[in-house]
Amino acid sequence: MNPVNWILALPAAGFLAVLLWPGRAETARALALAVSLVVFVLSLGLIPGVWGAGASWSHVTDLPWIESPAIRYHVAVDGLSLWLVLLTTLLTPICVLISWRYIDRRVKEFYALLLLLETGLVGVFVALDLFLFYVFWEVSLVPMYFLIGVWGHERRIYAAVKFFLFTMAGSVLMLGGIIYLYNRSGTFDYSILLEQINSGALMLTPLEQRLLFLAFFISFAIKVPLFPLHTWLPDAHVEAPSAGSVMLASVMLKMGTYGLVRYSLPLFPNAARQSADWIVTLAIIGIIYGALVSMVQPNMKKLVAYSSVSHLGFVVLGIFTFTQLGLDGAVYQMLNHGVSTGALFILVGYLYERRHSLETAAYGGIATPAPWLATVFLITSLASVGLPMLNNFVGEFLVLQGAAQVNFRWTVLAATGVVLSACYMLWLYQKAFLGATPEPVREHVYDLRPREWAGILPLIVLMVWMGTLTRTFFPPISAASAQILEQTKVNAEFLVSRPAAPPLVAGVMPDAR
Amino acid sequence: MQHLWLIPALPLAGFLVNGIFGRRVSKGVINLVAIGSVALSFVWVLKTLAALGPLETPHVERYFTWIESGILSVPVEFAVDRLTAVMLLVVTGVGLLIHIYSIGYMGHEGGYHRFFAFMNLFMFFMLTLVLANNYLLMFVGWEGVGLSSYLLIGFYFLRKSATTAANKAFIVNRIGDFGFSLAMFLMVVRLGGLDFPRVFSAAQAMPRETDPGLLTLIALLLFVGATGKSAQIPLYVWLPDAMEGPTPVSALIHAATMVTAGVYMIARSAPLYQQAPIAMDVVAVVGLATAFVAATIGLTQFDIKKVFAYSTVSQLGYMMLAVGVGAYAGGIFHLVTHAFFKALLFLGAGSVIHALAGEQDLRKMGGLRRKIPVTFATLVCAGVAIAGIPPFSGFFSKDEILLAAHHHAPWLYWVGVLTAAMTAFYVFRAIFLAFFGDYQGEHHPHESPPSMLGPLVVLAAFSLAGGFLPVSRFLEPLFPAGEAHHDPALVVVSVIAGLLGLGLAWYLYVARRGLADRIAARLGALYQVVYNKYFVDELYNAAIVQPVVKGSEALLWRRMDAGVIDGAVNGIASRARAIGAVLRLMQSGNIRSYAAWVLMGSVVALIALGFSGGAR
Amino acid sequence: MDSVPLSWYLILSAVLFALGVAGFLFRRNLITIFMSIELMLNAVNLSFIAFAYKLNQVDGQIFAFFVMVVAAAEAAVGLAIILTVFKSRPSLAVDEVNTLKY
Amino acid sequence: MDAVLFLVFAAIAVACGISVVVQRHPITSAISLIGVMGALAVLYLLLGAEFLAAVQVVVYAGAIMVLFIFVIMLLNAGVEPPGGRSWPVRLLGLPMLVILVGLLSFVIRRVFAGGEEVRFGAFTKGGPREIGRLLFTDYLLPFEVTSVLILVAILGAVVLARKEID
Repeated sequence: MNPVNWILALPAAGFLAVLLWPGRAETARALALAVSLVVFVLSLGLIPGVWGAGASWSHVTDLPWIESPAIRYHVAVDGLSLWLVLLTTLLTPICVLISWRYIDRRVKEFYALLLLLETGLVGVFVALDLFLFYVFWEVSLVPMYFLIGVWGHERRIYAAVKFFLFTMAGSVLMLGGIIYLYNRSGTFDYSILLEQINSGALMLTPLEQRLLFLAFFISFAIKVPLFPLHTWLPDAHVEAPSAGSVMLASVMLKMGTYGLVRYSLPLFPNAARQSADWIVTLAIIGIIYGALVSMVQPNMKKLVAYSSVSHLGFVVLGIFTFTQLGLDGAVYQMLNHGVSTGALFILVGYLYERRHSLETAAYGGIATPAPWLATVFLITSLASVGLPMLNNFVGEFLVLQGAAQVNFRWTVLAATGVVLSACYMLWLYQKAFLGATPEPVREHVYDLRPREWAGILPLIVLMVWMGTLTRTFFPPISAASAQILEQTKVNAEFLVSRPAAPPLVAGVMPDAR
Repeated sequence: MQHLWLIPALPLAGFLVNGIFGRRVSKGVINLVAIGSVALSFVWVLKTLAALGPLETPHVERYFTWIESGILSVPVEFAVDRLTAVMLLVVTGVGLLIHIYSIGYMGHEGGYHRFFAFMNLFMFFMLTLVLANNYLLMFVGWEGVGLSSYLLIGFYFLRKSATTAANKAFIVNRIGDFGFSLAMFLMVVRLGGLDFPRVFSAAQAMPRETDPGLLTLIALLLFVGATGKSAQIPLYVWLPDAMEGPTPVSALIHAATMVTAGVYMIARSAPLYQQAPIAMDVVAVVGLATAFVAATIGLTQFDIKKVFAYSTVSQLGYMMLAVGVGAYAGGIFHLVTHAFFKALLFLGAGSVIHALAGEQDLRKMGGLRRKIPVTFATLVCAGVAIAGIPPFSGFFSKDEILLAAHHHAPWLYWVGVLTAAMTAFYVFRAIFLAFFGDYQGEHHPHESPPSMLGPLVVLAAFSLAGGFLPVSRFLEPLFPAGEAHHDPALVVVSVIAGLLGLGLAWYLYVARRGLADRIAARLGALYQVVYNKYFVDELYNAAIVQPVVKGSEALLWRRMDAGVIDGAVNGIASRARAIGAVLRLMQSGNIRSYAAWVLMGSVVALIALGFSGGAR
Repeated sequence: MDSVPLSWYLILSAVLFALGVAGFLFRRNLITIFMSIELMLNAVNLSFIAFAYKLNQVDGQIFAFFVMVVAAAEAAVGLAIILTVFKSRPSLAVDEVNTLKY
Repeated sequence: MDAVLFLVFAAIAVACGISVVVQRHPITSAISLIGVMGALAVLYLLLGAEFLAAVQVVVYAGAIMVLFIFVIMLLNAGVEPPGGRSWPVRLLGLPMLVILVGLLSFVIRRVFAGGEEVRFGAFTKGGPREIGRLLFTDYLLPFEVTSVLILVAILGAVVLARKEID
């Protein structure tokens, strides 16, 4: 049977099992770990299929779900979603591990929700029916709301509500867009929609396209989050428990960028191209702004959160260059950000477990009592600032290269973010890890324990792997993004009769588009 | 297949072994791994070069594709040509000597394994930089040496000054790398790739740019990278601070190898620069300005390592001047001799510091020549080499540069000669202050162990005789031919300048002690400005760092993020609340109120149904 | 007077339903409110059975049957909830039950 | 005869229904509700729903209402305390209720103006046999699902009502 279905069903079943299984917290942890590990192993099985399938879908299941309106359970994987699914299934067991001691109350519920979150997130990436996509989108929202609201820190209710309201505000618009599309086309199915657009069966007027694009875009942009819709993110991160932050930063934010690539570009190609200029502007502002604000954060989690704003700005920039390089880089950067920022949040969580503070000022000289912790943090920071041979470099390089193909000024501006990222990460590292060790730190901070190693080591390995042997990952991504680019072009040709989109930038390279 | 990959891979393996297991094994094992890996790497370089013969064409080895996407394909590809061969020998050779030296120097320090692991990591990245056959792979080494430099400057991480200096080095280098990466982006888009042969042939296919154009832009952006790495104006500020690291680090990274990477890169990109004469002029002028300014600062410093650090900046400026005026071979030649004598200067200084248990202030030394004679002798060798006294190594390389500069524009030559005089002066000033006169310190000085003296002696030999190495002739075929020009008069002038500097140092610091202080007092404000390094650090801090940090904090975070954006969101929310006052009242949490609303809703629905004819 | 118009049954159903609604609205005692709900369910059942008669099909009755089953389940859970609410608050007044978490 | 029966029991049902709503004490309300259910059982019978009439008496009036009374006794629920009503109820409650009844009656009168007559004995399919057959053929799945529902309800009730262990 199609492994995708198992990957969706098992965590959901695990959710029920963990919730209902009698017994103590230990059982819940073990069960959650077992389920998530099995899911991860299963998800590895997706790789050969996707590699073999090239740009087409693999592991397809297409069943009718609701007859009227025609909603189908249509799931499949391609190069775009493959690695995101794997990232999700990899991070879930890691989140189980890092919460082992961190979560000490309502343990069962915590792990159950974590598994439910996994289902929701994987579902978002594999759904090919717009309605199903929306369902999973919302399903993933609920567990995260509870993870923040129940297991968070002092201002958790505020943060959870802010998170929920921001995201909901966006997704309502998207739902409206989805329903409007259904009314126009009679289907929720993504591939049928594409066919209709290609064949001309579905002709959206420019105004319609623009409004629909906007509806989808705002929803995705909030999730990304794109400047200036990002203010929910620092609050949510600061208040969320460690595992919540990891899932939020590593996977949930990718829902937004994934949505942009999967839906906004191919479904509304003209509107997307027309809007590229101001979206890129926002992305670049986000890159610089996020980095600058990161620089002055006294709170470690806030710092990492703002750095996420900066990093995801690169992803959005890459997407809206409409170049193979940019799109490849953007997709790769999604994964990179998931790995390195996830690792950063894990490490900050480790620190919090020791010292019960997120303020940088509460730390100092950690390298003396905990050299390995310091080493791992340094590697992660370096990955995050885009050092070559570590993962982020590849993504950022490709994105900037893609931008350079379109408009060199974009590259110049965005590349300053790379410089600034070194500032804030190294300053943080200096303040927290180097220097003399104050007494409280010496007392509380111990080096990594085996369980903690198990949580962080896979990510460290991935950072190096993704930075050096990129060919392990790239072929499916390139195939998928080439397909999507092609899609936007096909539409552009088809819609020639409409007033053509003005050239985005003067001096575009001939081979750029 | 020569398995070039082994050259960097061996130190990498050393790094991994020492980094992971170093804490648990004895110093002997650490030494074996660290020095053994570098020695093997050196041997492998020798073996490879022997096997490859005269290297008339580059030897290229391709391993795997690193990045491939769209129009871009970057392989991991190593190449050896004559330039690389020279660099390989310098890096592994000097590197090996400094590793051996470190056994003695670092013997009493904590974090022994960490030190050697980082040193090996540096070797790995430096060799990658040198071997790379495309700009991106070079960039890997480029950033990687920056990382190792960061790690090693911050080696004494308990000291805030050390970690701050490390951060400064990394961030300033990042600014340079910013330029480098922009250059790469332009290359991919306009020149079709990053492989050296491809870029160069594309560049040569374009017309020579007498007005600023694409190639000039690329060349200048690359030069921004070089100013960061090779400590040129305006990004030289990190190098003097980098002396916070252990002295062998200063010798290896901040004198002999890493900082010369910028010179190597420009020499490597010679075909590109050759097409962009304006960029070359910029390189030459910036290089000369750096040489001059750093030399003036070097005149006044009292920290022995700071003196040599500014000397390094100054000498790097010389090399830049060389490549800027087209004397690439000369620049590389100076790079090689500089690697010998500057490494020797630093190692000698390290030996002095070691002898005095950590004292670095020249004013607290003096009269050491009898107490640590070997160190003294070797430092004098280094001094005569850097001062350009014939027939020692510095004379040959510096002369080549100055002659080329004169051929380009005479004023470059005259400033260069003045700088050479200053160089001789401040180096010997340091030597005289440390070794002559009476001892001013409290510690009992002792000569360093043989593991330290051995490398000193070897380097001293090379400093003295290195000028006879045929580096320039070996490299000549690689570079666009410059006309041979030899003017004995100019040579004599520069030698006299060097001797004058030396003599002045003797006069002021040995013959008439105390005169120097009076002169300094007479010069007053000017002396203070120079002594404080022209207040450049303070200027950068006030003009760039503080505004950015303060602005980010006050304006962006507090005002923009918390004020405007959240304010706007809250504003929308409160307006919605005002509009929806009635709706809000509905949400009272009172079940019966809800029921009443439901009731009203159903009535309305019924009526609507009636009107719409649903109920007929 | 052998037969009754069907509409009478339906109107009776509507009246009973309205009474249930009134009880729900105007009473403050949780249990009484609950009983009002039962009253409404009964009223609806009457409608179902009346329609079953009209359409001459048993399906309506089946539906009423299911409503009863659900009502039974609802009564069990609902009363249990009332018990727990009472445990945490000394009163059954519905107006005071306005936060889920107490 | 049918009409008489209907009117009598309808009157009982309405009277008891009013009593449910207006009685101050919950126990009286509960007993009134039993009255409503009994009267409805008779009306079901008139409509030919023999089986349901029996179920109504046994399950509803018997089991469920006993549960109610049990809980009332258990909680010792007394006369409800006087308290303010919420403003929507005060404002909307009565008028809307009147409109609702009026509307419903109006609609019913309109739709069933033709007047289908209900005659006792005209509907013969309401016996246990027919209902049973349908339940176990066409409605098997919902039927089974309800059993699960009841099981869950039992579990829920037990979980909610048990004493806190921890």
